Amino acid sequence: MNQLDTLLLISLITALISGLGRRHQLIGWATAILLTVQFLALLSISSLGYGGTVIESAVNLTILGQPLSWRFDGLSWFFALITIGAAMASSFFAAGIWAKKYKKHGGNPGLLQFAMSLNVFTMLVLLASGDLLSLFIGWELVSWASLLLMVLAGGIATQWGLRYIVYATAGAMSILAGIGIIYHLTGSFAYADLAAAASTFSTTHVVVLSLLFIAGFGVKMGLLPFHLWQAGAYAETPGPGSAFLGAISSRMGLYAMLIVVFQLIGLGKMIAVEIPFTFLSLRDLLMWVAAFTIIFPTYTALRQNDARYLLAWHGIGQGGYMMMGLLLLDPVGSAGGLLHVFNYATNQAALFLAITAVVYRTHTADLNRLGGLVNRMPLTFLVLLVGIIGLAGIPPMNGFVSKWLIYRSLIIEGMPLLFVATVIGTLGTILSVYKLIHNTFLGQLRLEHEHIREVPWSMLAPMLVVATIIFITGFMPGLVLDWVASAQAALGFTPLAYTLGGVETARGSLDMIWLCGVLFGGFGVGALLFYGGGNKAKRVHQLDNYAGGHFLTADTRYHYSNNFYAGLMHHIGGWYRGTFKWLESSLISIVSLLSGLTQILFHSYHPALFLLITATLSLYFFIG
Amino acid sequence: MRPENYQAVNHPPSNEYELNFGPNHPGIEGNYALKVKLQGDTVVEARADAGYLHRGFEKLMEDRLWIQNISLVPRICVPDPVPMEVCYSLAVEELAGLELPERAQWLRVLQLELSRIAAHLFYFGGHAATTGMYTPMYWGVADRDLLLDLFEELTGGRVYSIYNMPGGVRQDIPRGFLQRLSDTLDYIEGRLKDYDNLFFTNQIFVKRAKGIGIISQEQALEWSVTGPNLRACGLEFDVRRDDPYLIYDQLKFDIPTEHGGDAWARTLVRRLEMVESISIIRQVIKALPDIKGPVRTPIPNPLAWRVPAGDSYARVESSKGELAYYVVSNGGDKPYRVHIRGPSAMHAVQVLEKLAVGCRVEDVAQTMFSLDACPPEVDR
Amino acid sequence: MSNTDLSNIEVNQKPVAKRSNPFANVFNELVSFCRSRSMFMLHYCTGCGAIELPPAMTSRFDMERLGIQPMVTPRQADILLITGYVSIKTLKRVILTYEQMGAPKYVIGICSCTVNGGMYWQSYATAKKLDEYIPVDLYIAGCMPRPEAVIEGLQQLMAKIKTDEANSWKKYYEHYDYYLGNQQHLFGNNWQTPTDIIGEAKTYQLEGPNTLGEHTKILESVQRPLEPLEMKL
Amino acid sequence: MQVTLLTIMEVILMPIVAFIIGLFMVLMMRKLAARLQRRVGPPLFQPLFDIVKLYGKQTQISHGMIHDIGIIMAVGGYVAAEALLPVPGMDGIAAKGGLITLAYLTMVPSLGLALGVGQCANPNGSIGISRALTSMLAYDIPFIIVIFGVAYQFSSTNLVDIIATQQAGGFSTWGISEMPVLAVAGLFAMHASLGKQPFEIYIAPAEIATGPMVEMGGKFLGGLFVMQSFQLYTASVLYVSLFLGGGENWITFLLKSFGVLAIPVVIAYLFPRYRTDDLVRLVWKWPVMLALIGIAFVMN
Repeated sequence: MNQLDTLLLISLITALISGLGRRHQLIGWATAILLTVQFLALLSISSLGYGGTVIESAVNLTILGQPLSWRFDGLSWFFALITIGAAMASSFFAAGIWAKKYKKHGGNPGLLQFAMSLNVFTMLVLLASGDLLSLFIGWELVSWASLLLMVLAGGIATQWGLRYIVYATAGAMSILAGIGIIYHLTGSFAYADLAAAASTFSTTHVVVLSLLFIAGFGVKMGLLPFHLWQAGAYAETPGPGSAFLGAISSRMGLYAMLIVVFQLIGLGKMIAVEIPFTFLSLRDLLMWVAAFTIIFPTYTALRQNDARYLLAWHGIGQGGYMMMGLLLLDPVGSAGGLLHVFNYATNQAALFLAITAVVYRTHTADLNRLGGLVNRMPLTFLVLLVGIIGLAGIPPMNGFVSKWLIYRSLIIEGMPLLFVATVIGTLGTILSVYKLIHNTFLGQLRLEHEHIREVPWSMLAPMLVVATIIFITGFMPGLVLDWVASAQAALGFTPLAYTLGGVETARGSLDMIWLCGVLFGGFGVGALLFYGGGNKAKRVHQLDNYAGGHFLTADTRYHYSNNFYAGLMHHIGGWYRGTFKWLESSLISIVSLLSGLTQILFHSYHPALFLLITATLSLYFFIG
Repeated sequence: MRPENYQAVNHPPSNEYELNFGPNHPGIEGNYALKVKLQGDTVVEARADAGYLHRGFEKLMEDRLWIQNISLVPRICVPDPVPMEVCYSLAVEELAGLELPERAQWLRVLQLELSRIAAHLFYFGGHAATTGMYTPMYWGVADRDLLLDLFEELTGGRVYSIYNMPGGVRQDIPRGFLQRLSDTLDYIEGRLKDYDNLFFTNQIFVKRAKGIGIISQEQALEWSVTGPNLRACGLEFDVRRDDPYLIYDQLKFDIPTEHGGDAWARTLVRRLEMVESISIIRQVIKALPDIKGPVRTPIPNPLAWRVPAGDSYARVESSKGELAYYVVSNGGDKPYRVHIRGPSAMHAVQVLEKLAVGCRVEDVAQTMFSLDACPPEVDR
Repeated sequence: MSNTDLSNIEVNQKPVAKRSNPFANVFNELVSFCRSRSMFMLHYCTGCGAIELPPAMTSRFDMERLGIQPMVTPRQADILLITGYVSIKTLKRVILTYEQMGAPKYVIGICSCTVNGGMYWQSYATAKKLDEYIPVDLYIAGCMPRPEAVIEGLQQLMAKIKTDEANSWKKYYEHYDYYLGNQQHLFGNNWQTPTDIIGEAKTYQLEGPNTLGEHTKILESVQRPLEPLEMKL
Repeated sequence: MQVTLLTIMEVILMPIVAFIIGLFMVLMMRKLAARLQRRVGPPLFQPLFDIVKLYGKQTQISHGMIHDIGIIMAVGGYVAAEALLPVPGMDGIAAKGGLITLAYLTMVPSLGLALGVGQCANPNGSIGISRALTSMLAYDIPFIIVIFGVAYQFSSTNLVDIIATQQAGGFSTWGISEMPVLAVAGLFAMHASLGKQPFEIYIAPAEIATGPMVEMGGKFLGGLFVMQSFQLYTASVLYVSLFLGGGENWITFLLKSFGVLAIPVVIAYLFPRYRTDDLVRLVWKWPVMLALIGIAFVMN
């Protein structure tokens, strides 16, 4: 019973307690506190985040001659930190007054807490997996646990959840097929055996395995073209749940992909694989997939008129940055990719929580029915502002640092088109987050929102904490780069040489401490000019406004969000039509192809795999 | 009295919002307003809002002597005041049976065409400014000022000349005026090439103006479009030729037409009309020294001048379109009723409202300016 | 209806506290100088005199060499040029626009119509004396005044601003009751602009003994004050 | 410690220098416009008069906290950006930020302005901002390709290195002679970023009554005037640093920066503005194409 076992045990206990006591009033706080205990347990093995050695779990199971093992390394610790952190923020947010209202509207807050703690547990199991079999078990657990969270709201959420599970099952089949092939080739599920055998794989094997795993894990990640389930599924989850899902859930796909594809099969080989009739290697292809994962969902987000959907689409897009950074394979780029996992999780948690707070007060997330809330909910506005600056990757928030690392690496590697693609994504993000903040918090305040107040402190506190983290890790990215470096080491990358303020290299450094200092100095100068020079400004009513000399009247709407970027849409609007429908239909055929392939594998090669299937199914049964 | 409601009301969820063009807006010509409802950046509904310049001209004219009204009428259309005087004078002359001396007729033509050039120079400066191009405006207005100098020399007034009166014009031309006029015309003709390069053939302007605010010929006739706007739809109609007044039937001039019916065609028609007007004035300059005689038929004591009962209708081609006066007299010393048929009322209200729908925000101002409506004349 | 003539009511000249700090005076003088050398005029053609503004602005007379340039919205502008007759409908907008401008603001009445109604003295639709409704700093008479006259007038205004004499905007705050009374007489008692003049007068300590009176009482009785949306926690 | 103190002094001094030069750039712009339009133009200190006058307004009208903060961000963002732009004799913190950071830092003022305008609840302002962001999306793409090309060519994102490399070999190693195609694309992008005709869509007085500035008066507008002079300075000095070898000394530095700025300004007053979608099409077509060709030359 070592510290890792303690952590997993506490996590299990959290899930059990919140599951059993889900009708109790105080279960929300209990879950939140238990999650804090988990967080402390995680901190007790924080040596992993600073270059410590791998911690093996004392639990070792053997199923039919196949050993199952669990362990934690720097990478797992890094992801676990984000997972538990996101869960804590969401859980504290959901525990207080929010729960009462949720209950009044027919929801079951205890169930939400249970689903969340269950998700945390399953994710920890996945993160701790020590071989392919335990990875797969963890994977399936995570898939079904997140389904539970997604369908909580019922109604349209159930439809999205079902759509998700169709995708997830297809992905699982693809993973299963991959594992089957590996077992066929190596005769073992252990990572070490696979890593050793990987160098002997033929090119065909590498290609087939990589594609199978990337497709399988990519489904969870929302990698193009497997992203169509994600936005709706995340957006329709009850508020704090979507914050949690948005922050971390799809990163499990990235984690698994890192373990299997990057670490074990090795990306080095993928560079060598040329795709026939093109100039691209397999890695280039994946990078372009990442680039399109950045661009398409980001510009889909631009079109959304529902704040939650807008954010959820961004979640998909930002996944592309992580993938892109990691595929760059150099210390700078991979650090950027990993750092972005952390940064993005903080941003997305802050944004979803802020939007949930807005929905809590206004009962709508429809941007056409919001506006002018800044005077009523200033702190929520602040959180959202910090979040969007981070998400858009503008200094001084943390999102800028990770994106900077990715840009820098793309320049070093000399990839102009991908560089442009990432920048196009960033610009699209700026456009759509401005639309988000403009249409919720700025502009005309509507009558029905005249008398609303700021959300209570039980909701504000977690939001403000997350916002502070966004700022501090932007100010001193070195704090997180510590952990990123050990995660890089665990993955086998050369760790990034970093400083507290960022990166220092001979030809292009970043020092966020100086930068923030100068930026805030600049703001100080601006404030001095503004408040020091000239008379004090007098606030005026929002109808005291220029309208071509007309008297504005309250009967008319002057605030708009539909087709906000009309000028741009004249140009790119046509591209939205039908693209994704075509994609989805082609996906269905891929799925059926995969399932056929899996069946053949089962029958012809390895009856032993049936055992695995049985094990998984029994797990489904147990949880479901 | 107060239509404005400052207390918040519940808005139904809607994709539309409102934007006010004017009255205090650089995208509107003068003191006039257009209220548009937008979806994204496309206009779905436009309402013209006139009346900011209403002074009650037709009523005021009933209260003044026949001769006093001469000083009132030019104020109806500020950028192009001369046709107002001429047209009113023509109507009164017909009513009173006054014979117009030939020299006065030539002088009136001279003045009308000068005014047309000045109005067009002013117009396309404004049109250029709506598309963000200020240099033609600066140049155009400065060149127009040279014409105003000539007006001043001829009449004593820069803008409102009050030079015409029933029976003729107030005085003959000063010495050396024709030479200076001819020099100025040469200068302006030389400048037209610069304007072509800078503005009329500027590729970005052509791109922006083409296809904006298209009026078909049928629509134009149905909506009472007249003047250059009608000729831009391809219909060759000009009061100067089709219902000649003064000595226009003795002059040679073309009637430029275009077929697009869009903002670009309307601009081009005016550009070509400037050349025609210059050539008309040249003909006048040539003919004028040979035409002798008085410039005015004397009228009886103007303060007690009673015009015989009856009614008359006179129309002229102003730079904006067909302008007409319907004057009724009951034999008194003041008009019994005056009705003014101004071209802008049609262009700025019904045509603009219809053309603006479906337009982009970017093109609303351009549509308005390309119609060259004159708000003071709309409101009167 | 208090139709008293305001032309001989002087602006309540508080003894200008010549501050003991010489730098403060230098600073005040600098600001006055800059005000006089940089005047943004509102791009609002209210009447026929507007036709002589483009010549004054453009290449021939070029107002920009005096630091005068046109601006689009009342918020940005310093001078409001009332270029001719104001119909009742326009007058409402003029008042709205005037109130939305940031002080110090200057009104120039161009053309005879702003002085006494001019040609339209008997028209049913126009307001005759502009300074009954808003304070006017300078009139440029004529129908219409030539660009040279406009520029000459603007230069006179510049001289007045430089010596801190162009203070009519203070009159509006200090005698708000009078102006409001005239406005109410014309537009009816439920007349209200969105701008909170009384509040502004209080904020900037421009309140005079005549700011409040019977007419502002009427205003307060018919309107709900348009309070700015304060940030609430 | 000595170094830090020196850097701090430079960081304080650089924005002041930038502001003064920027004021003269505004003056030059207005003078050039006046000459083209055949008139005299404003006097020497007109930009300063305008700013002092606006700050000296008695009543200031604000639509709320964010309206104020927007202006602070707009000015502050540029003040910070100037510390990253090396001038002769002063490097500031250019080495600690670099080219990419500078490119993103210049978005802070736009975002700040956007926030401030948003709070005004004026549809003209909202349309203006949506157009401004759209045009930012348009011109930043060629701009970012240019930045990539320069950073790749000099294998550094550090502006100090880039300038030093260019100055080392004289004119033949200047960016403009090594990457002429990119330099043209860069000029195009710089012109668009200034928001002058034909890229003036977000100001557009005749359409949306000066867009973002619609509710700005007094010191709010004054702040924007300050921002404008910084903006002109930043755009031209960045171009000079990337392609014209920066400034060897103050004289050449000033000559180059004013000269570069004169090009777009002169072009601007001869053209009307595009419509939003035409602008996007134009910028995504020609400058991007040029920039990509330039990149192809650089990468070989």
